[in-house]
Amino acid sequence: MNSYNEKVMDHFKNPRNVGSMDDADGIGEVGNISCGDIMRIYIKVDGEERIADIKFQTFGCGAAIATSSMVTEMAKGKTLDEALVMNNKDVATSLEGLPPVKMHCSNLAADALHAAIKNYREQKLGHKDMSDAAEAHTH
Amino acid sequence: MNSYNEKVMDHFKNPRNVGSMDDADGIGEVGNISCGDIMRIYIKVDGEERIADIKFQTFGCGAAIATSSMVTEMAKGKTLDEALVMNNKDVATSLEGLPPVKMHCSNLAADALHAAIKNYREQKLGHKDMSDAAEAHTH
Amino acid sequence: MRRVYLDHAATTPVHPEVIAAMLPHFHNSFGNPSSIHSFGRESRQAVDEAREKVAKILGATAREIVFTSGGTEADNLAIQGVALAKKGQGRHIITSQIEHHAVLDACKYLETQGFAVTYLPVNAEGQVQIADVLAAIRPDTILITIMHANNETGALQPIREIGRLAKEHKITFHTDAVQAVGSIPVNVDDLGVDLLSLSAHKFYGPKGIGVLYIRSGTKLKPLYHGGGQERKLRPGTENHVGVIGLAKALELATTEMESKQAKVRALRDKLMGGLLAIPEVKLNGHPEERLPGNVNVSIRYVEGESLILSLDMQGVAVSSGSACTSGSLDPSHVLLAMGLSHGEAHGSLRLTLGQDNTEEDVDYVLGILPPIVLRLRQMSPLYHKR
Amino acid sequence: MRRVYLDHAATTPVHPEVIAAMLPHFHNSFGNPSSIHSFGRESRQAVDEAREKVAKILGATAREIVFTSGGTEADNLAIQGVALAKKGQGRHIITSQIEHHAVLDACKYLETQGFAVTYLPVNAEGQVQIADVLAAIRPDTILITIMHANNETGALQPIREIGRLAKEHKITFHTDAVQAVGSIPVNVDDLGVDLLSLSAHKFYGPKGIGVLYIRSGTKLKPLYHGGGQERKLRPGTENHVGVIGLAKALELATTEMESKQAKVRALRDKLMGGLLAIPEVKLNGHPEERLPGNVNVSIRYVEGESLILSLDMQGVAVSSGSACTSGSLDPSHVLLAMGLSHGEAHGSLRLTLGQDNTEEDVDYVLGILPPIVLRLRQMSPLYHKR
Ligand SMILES: Cc1ncc(COP(=O)(O)O)c(C=O)c1O
Ligand SMILES: Cc1ncc(COP(=O)(O)O)c(C=O)c1O
Repeated sequence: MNSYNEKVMDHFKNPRNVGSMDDADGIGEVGNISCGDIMRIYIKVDGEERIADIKFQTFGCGAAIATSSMVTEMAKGKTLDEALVMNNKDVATSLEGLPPVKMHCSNLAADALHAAIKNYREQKLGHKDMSDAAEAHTH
Repeated sequence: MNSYNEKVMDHFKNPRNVGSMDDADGIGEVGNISCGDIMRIYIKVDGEERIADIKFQTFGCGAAIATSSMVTEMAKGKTLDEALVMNNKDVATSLEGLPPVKMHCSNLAADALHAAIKNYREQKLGHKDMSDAAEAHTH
Repeated sequence: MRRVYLDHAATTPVHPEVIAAMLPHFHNSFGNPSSIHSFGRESRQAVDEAREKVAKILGATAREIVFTSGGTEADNLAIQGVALAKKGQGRHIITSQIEHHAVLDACKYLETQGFAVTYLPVNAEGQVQIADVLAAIRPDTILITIMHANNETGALQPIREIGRLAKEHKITFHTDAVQAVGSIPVNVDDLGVDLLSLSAHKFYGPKGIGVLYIRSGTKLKPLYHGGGQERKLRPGTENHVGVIGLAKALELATTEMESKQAKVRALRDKLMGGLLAIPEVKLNGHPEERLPGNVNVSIRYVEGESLILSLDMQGVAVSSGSACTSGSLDPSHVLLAMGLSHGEAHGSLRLTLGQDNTEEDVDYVLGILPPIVLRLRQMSPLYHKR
Repeated sequence: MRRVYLDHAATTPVHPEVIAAMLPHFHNSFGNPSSIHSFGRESRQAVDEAREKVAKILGATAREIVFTSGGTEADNLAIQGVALAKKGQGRHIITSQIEHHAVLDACKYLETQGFAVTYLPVNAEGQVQIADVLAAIRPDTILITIMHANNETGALQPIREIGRLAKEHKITFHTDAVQAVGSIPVNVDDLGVDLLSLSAHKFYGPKGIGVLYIRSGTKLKPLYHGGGQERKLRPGTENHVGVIGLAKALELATTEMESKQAKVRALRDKLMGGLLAIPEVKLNGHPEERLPGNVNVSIRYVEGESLILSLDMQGVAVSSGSACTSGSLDPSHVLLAMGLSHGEAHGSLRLTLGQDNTEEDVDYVLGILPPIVLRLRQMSPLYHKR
């Protein structure tokens, strides 16, 4: 592993928006235990389809925690469509880069956000209930 | 190469009986230039077939010079038959040992002595004249 | 900030007396040991003395000691060297699933060269079973290579028993003793090994120097070729400073070893006890048959790299078998071979104590770790799901 | 007694500034560069900086620098590594008769593995002829390996021209620059080499550390396997102290190289002149196209080891191409390849100057050598026969 830059370490030390939400409008989870990274993101969506509040829980390495934290900061206040445009690479860029080996395996936070948005939309359409959605793993 | 012991170095620094003899009774030469060692031994034999005087000339490494010096000391005063019993190993032993790699390639001084004795005896028998004998290389 | 180094299995600081022993040879007695002038002879003598010293400590003769550039090279020279020398007699090798990558990857390479390799499993405590070794032996087995002590769990392997078996079956036996040497007594005859690897930087010596012990009569071919040094088995201008440092370090480590290691073990037991008192923490490896300085635990619901980073922020250096610390996707092959789940393996923490650690070090770690674990657990979705 | 070291081609003392650069890393910044905690990161950073420094000096990029345990390993990794990687494309290698044993013996080993090797002759000055290289190229030639400067005669080889030829024919080109680096400017693009070996102890760095430069895109397989360090080409815990020392030594050697080497050359020319003034002494190697510090002469009627010992008794350290200094029966393969007779080769003397030598050193040697030569000649049967 190469070492993390200061910005990454700042997000690792003081992660923004850690926690869960009892009344989330959408929950997304990606990763799996065999890879060593699991990220769960909770969103609260307002009437204009903006992300009014966002929280995360992550099991994983420094990069996993920092990207989770970063993505919550980036997403807050964005419309869902804006949030869907953001990808994992954008998150890494906002963190001023990640060590090369981390670019693939622990840089999944945008995916978790997208999963949360998908979960929200599916619920709105009434396709699924929340407890199922939370189990929907990608990766 | 391992290093030489003190006794060898003493004979290298202060070789005994260096030189040639204009009136030698026997001359022996062994070694050849491609191996890097050439030893020539001159002997003067008295009426009792004893080695009354002995000199050597050597082109070669420290071991070649030290063994040449040693063999002249050991031979001086011995009868020819006594001298013929001495071998290269005895010379090395009298020097309290030689580095292993030197045991074979530069430990030929007893051979040179034997060649000188042979040359002396051949002359006495009138088989050969001296100038030929000096060219008789072994090894 | 207090700095506490608990990663002695990764490497150790060079002992001040070792530095002092090496220093004069950098600039004053610097000759090439192969040179015949006095500068060279001084270096040759220093190398010879070091070789004698190492041989004596291991119960070997000087001719059986070959200096290498470290443990990785010693392992490869042993394994590839025997394979090259004996491929006419057979092409089967026995090793274990928990070897260091230097051994595993050398074996994997040989598989691409037409050799067959049996990777023995281990039990839940991380130990090779002698019955498995016996069962794996084939008529064409030319080499058994099993490590003396595991680098992650410290688990000691039944080397003596394997040595006896190998001898019975006339199979060359190598042990990677890189972690053992300097921590526990190692004698080549007692162990019955033909080949043994060690590396100075694991016992307060310099990096870049190691030894392959080669029992006289063992067939082995060199991996590279050149000036004929080290009986042609490992050519190249001798790193005489490294050799001197290795010998000094080995001498220091094995002098009063028992009392030194008893101190380390006592600290380790205190640390282990404290860690196991944290809820949902379990010990990895055998509780007793392990290196005196080694603790390895799995801390549920948290991931190893995050633990390392959090401890590092407070000055404590440890390591983990988490995949995230190695750049691969799979966590430690050693922990998986012991039957740990991926989660347990990702959440493993290795703390390895050394001779300079103190009771205060242990107290400090036991003080800061629980809140770190709690914080990371609270961040973890797994903890909330449980 | 005055001690004069004139064997810098064999090895050099470690420069005090190099020792100073290394010292803190033995005990304070001692971490394993692969560890992710702060102790490890400090070492990693030091290794990275050293790698950048070395790359810059050679005109390479950091990724192209692989640290090895010295010149012998670098040569073997280059030669065997290319052979392993390219054996599907061809099995012919071109080298010269005057290479160091690390190259020659690696090539001889490959001959036992089904490779064909052409050993190019040299002219009377000890230089490979470019026409011979061209003539030796075959459709199945996969590697040319020709040294930059010879270790016995200092003779410089036409590396640039060979580089151009190799490129034209798309053949991988390695040069053993162990003697050149630190004495003359070495730039990998300027030379047109794909692979280049160097060794720190030849330029006031520590023993046991070297570099193989590997141009990006060059196909090469590792010789041993393990933890993945050095991009898997040379695994094993990094000898970070050695790496730091190598980089510092290279930096020092190449700073104001021209003026430093002009001083060495001036001393060398004085020494050479004085030696050639002794009757029946002849120069070996090219009079100008040689390393600045190298003198190699043959002194008729005397044998090299005796000369070395006699000089050593008076404090002067030199070397010889005599067989008696190597334990083999044949004198230097380099001198024989240049057409010297056995007698001339046995009577050769190599004096290699370094940056610390002074005019007084040269005067001292020129003062004591003639009587030594006379004494040995008077002892020599050849002198009397002449
Ligand atoms: C068990 C074991 N074998 C081999 C090695 C490799 O040794 P080195 O780092 O000296 O190459 C190590 C340490 O890295 C080890 O712990
Ligand atoms: C030309 C040349 N190549 C290779 C080497 C081998 O280098 P090392 O001694 O670092 O293994 C040397 C010196 O011994 C040398 O002079």
